Amino acid sequence: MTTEAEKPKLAREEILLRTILDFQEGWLVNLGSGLPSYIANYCSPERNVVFHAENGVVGMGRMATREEVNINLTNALAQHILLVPGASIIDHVDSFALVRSGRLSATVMGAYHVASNRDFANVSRDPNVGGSGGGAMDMARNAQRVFIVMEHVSSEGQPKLLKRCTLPLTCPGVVTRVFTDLGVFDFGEDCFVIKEIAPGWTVDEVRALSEGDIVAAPDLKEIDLKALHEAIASDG
Amino acid sequence: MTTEAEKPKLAREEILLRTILDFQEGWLVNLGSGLPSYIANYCSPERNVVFHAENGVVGMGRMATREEVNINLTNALAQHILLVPGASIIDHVDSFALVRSGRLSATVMGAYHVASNRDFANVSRDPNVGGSGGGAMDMARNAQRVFIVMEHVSSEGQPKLLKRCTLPLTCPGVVTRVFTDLGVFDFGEDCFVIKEIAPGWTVDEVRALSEGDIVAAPDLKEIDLKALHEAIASDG
Amino acid sequence: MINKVVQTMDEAVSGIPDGATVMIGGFGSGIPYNLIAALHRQGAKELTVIAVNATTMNRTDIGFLEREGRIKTLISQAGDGRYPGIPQGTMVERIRAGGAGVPAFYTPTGVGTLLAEGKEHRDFNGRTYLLETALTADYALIPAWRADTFGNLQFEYTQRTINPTMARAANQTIVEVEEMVEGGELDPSFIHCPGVFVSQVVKIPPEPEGFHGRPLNIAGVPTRSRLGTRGV
Amino acid sequence: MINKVVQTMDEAVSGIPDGATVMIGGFGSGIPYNLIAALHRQGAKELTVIAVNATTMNRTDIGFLEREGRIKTLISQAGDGRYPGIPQGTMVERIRAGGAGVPAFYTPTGVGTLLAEGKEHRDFNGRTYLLETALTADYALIPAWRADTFGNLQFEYTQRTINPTMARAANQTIVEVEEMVEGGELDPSFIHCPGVFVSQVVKIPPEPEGFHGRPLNIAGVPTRSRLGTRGV
Repeated sequence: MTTEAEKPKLAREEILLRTILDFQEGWLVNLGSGLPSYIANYCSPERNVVFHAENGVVGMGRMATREEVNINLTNALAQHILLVPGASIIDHVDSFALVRSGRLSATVMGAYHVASNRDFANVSRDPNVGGSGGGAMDMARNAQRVFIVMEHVSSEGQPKLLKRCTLPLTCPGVVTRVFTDLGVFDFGEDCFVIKEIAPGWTVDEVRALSEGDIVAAPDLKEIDLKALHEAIASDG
Repeated sequence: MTTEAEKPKLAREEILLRTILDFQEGWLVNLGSGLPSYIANYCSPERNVVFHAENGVVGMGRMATREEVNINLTNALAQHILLVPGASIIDHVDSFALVRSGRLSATVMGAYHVASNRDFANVSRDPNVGGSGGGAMDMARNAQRVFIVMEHVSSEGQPKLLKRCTLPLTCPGVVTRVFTDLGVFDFGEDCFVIKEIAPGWTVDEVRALSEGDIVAAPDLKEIDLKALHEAIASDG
Repeated sequence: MINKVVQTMDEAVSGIPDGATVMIGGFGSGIPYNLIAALHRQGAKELTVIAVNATTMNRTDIGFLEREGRIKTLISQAGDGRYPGIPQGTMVERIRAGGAGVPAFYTPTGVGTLLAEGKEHRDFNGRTYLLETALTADYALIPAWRADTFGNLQFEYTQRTINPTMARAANQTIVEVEEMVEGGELDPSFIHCPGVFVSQVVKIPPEPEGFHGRPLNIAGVPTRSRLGTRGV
Repeated sequence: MINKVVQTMDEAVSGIPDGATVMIGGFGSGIPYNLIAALHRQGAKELTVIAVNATTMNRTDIGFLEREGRIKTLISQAGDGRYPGIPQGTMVERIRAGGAGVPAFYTPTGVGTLLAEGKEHRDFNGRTYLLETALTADYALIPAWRADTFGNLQFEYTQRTINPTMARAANQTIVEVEEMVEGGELDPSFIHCPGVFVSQVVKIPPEPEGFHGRPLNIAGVPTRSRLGTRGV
C-alpha cells in the first residue's frame, strides 16, 4: 500500500466502459445495484445487448431525466429509467424464472470480497450475519457469467481480492471475471490471473493491494484508456 | 331394471338446468367436457356465475354460432365459444394454478362410476389402463365442490352409482353431489342420499338401477320440471 | 360478474383484523401507498407482513407500521439483522407457489450460503437444490394502473412486479387504481390479473390520501412517459 | 435488439436434427399448423415430442408425424394405452418449471390414482402431494397473433394457452405469426412473451402452407369476433 495514493487508477466510469467491451451481441445482461446500474447509460443500443432489471424489465435503457420520469417505470433500485425500443415488461416471478433458468448471458454486480477460488461476497458486511443480497444470490448462482465490478480496495484500504472470503458468501465458485480500477482479472488454479492492468501500474503494485495470489497472464496488456473512451464514444 | 324403459327420465338439458340451480352468485365454476360444457349455454350472466375453461378462460360464454367463430377462441375441447363481458384470458399454467389453489367454487364433470364413498372414475373405461382425464384430476382434487352430471345408468344399462368404483379413479373421496336423469344425490355414511327424484319415480325404482346403497333424504322431493324450466327461462 | 368497487381506501381495508397476514405489493414501483396509509389509520396490529419491497421501508410506509410495533412478523427478501432475508427470486417464487397450489419446490439459489443452513438439500441431474415452501396470505394490498368494475386489472410498466402474483396468493385482494372503467371494457387478451382474484377495487382520489401528505406522483414532473404504443 | 425474422416455415425448422426434443404448442386453439407441416416436410425423426394437445392428434398434424414413425417418445397429458398420460395441470406446470429453473415441485393432483404409483408422496401441512419434475426441450414450435421483428409476441384469446410457457422452457423457440410489426411497435406493458425467449419468427403467408391443404381458418366464416376493446 505504498504508491496507491499517488498513481491514478481507472475512474468509476472507466471500469464500466471496460466492462461493456466484454458484452457480445445478443447477450442478455442483468445489471446489479450501485455502480453496475449505470452501465445502461453508457452502452449504446447498437451493441444489441439487452439489459435486464430483476423487477421485470427486459430492455432497460438509460436513467430517466427529471422530465422523463414515470412513477410506474423503475429498475429494481427504484431508480427511474427508460426503456429501449423493443423492450418488454414481465412480472417479478417471470423475471426470476428467466434468471434461474440460465437465460442471463452475464450478471454484473459489485462485491465486498472476491476470492481466488471464485467465491464472492456482497450480501453483508457483518461476518456473522448473512443476508440475501436482494436478487444477487439468484443472479450469481444461475447466470452464465458472473462479472464483478468494484474498486480494488475497500474504502478502508483493505484488499478485496482475497485468498478466501471472510464475509458471508453470495455464491461459491462462480465468478467469471473481475473488473477493478486496477485491472481485469480472470482465474487460474486458486489464483487471480491479471489480463489487463491500469496504465502505469506494475503487477507487483497490484499484488501489494491484493491478498489472493495474482498471476500475470502471458498476454498481459495495459488498458488503453484513450481507445476505451473512443470505442464507447463511437457507440453514441 | 323393470320400469326403466317405460318411465320418462330427465332430459339431458333438464339435468343441466337442475345443476345450474345449485350455483350461487359469485361462484367460479369449471365446466368439464361432454354434457357439462353446454351449461354456459343455459346459464344467464345475471346469475353472476363465472365459468372457467382450463385452457385459460375466465368468463366463458355460450358456444359460438358459425358466424361468430374465431379460431383463436375455444374452450378446452376446441369448441368455439364466446366470452361474457368482463371475461379475461390467462395462460394454461395460470389456469391450472387457479385450479390447484382451490379457487374453483365447483367443478362439473361427467363420470363412468361414482361410488358411495365419494370416489369417482372418468379417466378410462379400461379397468387396467389408467389415464389422466385431461384436467379432470386437477379439478377433482382441488375444487371446493365436485359435481358429477351423468345419466344414471350406462348405455349398456349398467349401474353407475356403485358401492366401489371398478374403473381407475379420477380422484378418491371428493364427490359433493351427483345429478342424474333420475335424481339429485348427496352422500351419507358410505351411501348415497337421494335428495330429489325424477317425477313419477320411486326410491326403490332408483335403487334397482343403482349398486351403491341409496338412502332417502327426510325431505326428499320430486323435481318440479315446470318450475325448473321457468327458473332458467327467466334468466334469459 | 360481481361489481368489486368500493368508495374509499378506509372502507376497503376496514375488515382486516388484528393478527392478519397481509401481503403488500410492489418493488421499486407498484407500491400501494394509499392502502398502506389506510391500513395505518385503521389500526390493525400483530400483523404478519409479506413484502418483497421492505428494504426500502422508509419510502413505502411499511416502515411506519413497523416503528409503531404493528408488525409482529415481517417476511421480506432483504435481511437487516433482525430478519434473516430471503433471496429475492426465491421469495417471489414462494409467493407464486402460494397462488399456484404448489406447497413446495426446489431452487438452485442460495446453495453454499448461510441462507441454506438447515434447509433440505437435494440433487436433481447432478446439481444441488434447496427445498422452499409456499407463502400465502389473508389479504393482499396492491396498486394497479387500470381496473374495470369487475376487478380485472392492468398494470403499467414495472408497476406490475409481484402484484398480480400476490393477488393470486391471498385470500382477499384489495386494489387501488389510477383509472376505472366499466366492466367489460378491457380487452380480455390483455388483462394482467382477472377480477376473480380481486375482492375490492378503489379508485385513487384526485387528491391522494397519502400518509403524511406524501404525494402520489412526483411534484412538477409528468407522471407518464409513453415509450411505445399501448395495445393496438 | 436482434432481428429474429426468417422468411419461410421451411427455413425456420431446417436446423432441427434427428433425435431432438420438440415442444409443440397449443391446446384446442393456438396450434402451430404451419410449423408442424414444415417439420413434417423437413424429415427429422426419432423425435421426442412434448405436446399438451396430442389428444386431438388427428386435428393437429402431430398425428401425421406419429403415423410415419417419426416420433420416438410422445409426452402428453392424455394417455391412450401406449402413453401413460399426465394430469393436464401437472403437465403444464412441469413445462413451466422447465422454463423457471425449478427442477421439481409438489402437486396435490393425482394422489390416490393409478398415475401416483411409483411417485414420491410427501405431506405438507397435513395434505399429501406428489413430486413432479420439470420438462424442457431443444425446440418449441408455437404460433402467435402478432410479433415485432425482435420476436416480442402477443397472443389473441385462447391462442395463448401453453405457448408463452413453452417459449421459456425450450432452448430455441420458433414462432409462426399472423401479423408482423416493426421492432418497438408493441406496448412493452402488454407483451405476452419477450423476444429474448424467441429464436425465429415467420409470418404466415396469405395462402397458408398447411399440410395437405389444411386451411388455417375455417372457410367462409370470419376469423375474428371482437368481444371487447383491445388494449386501449
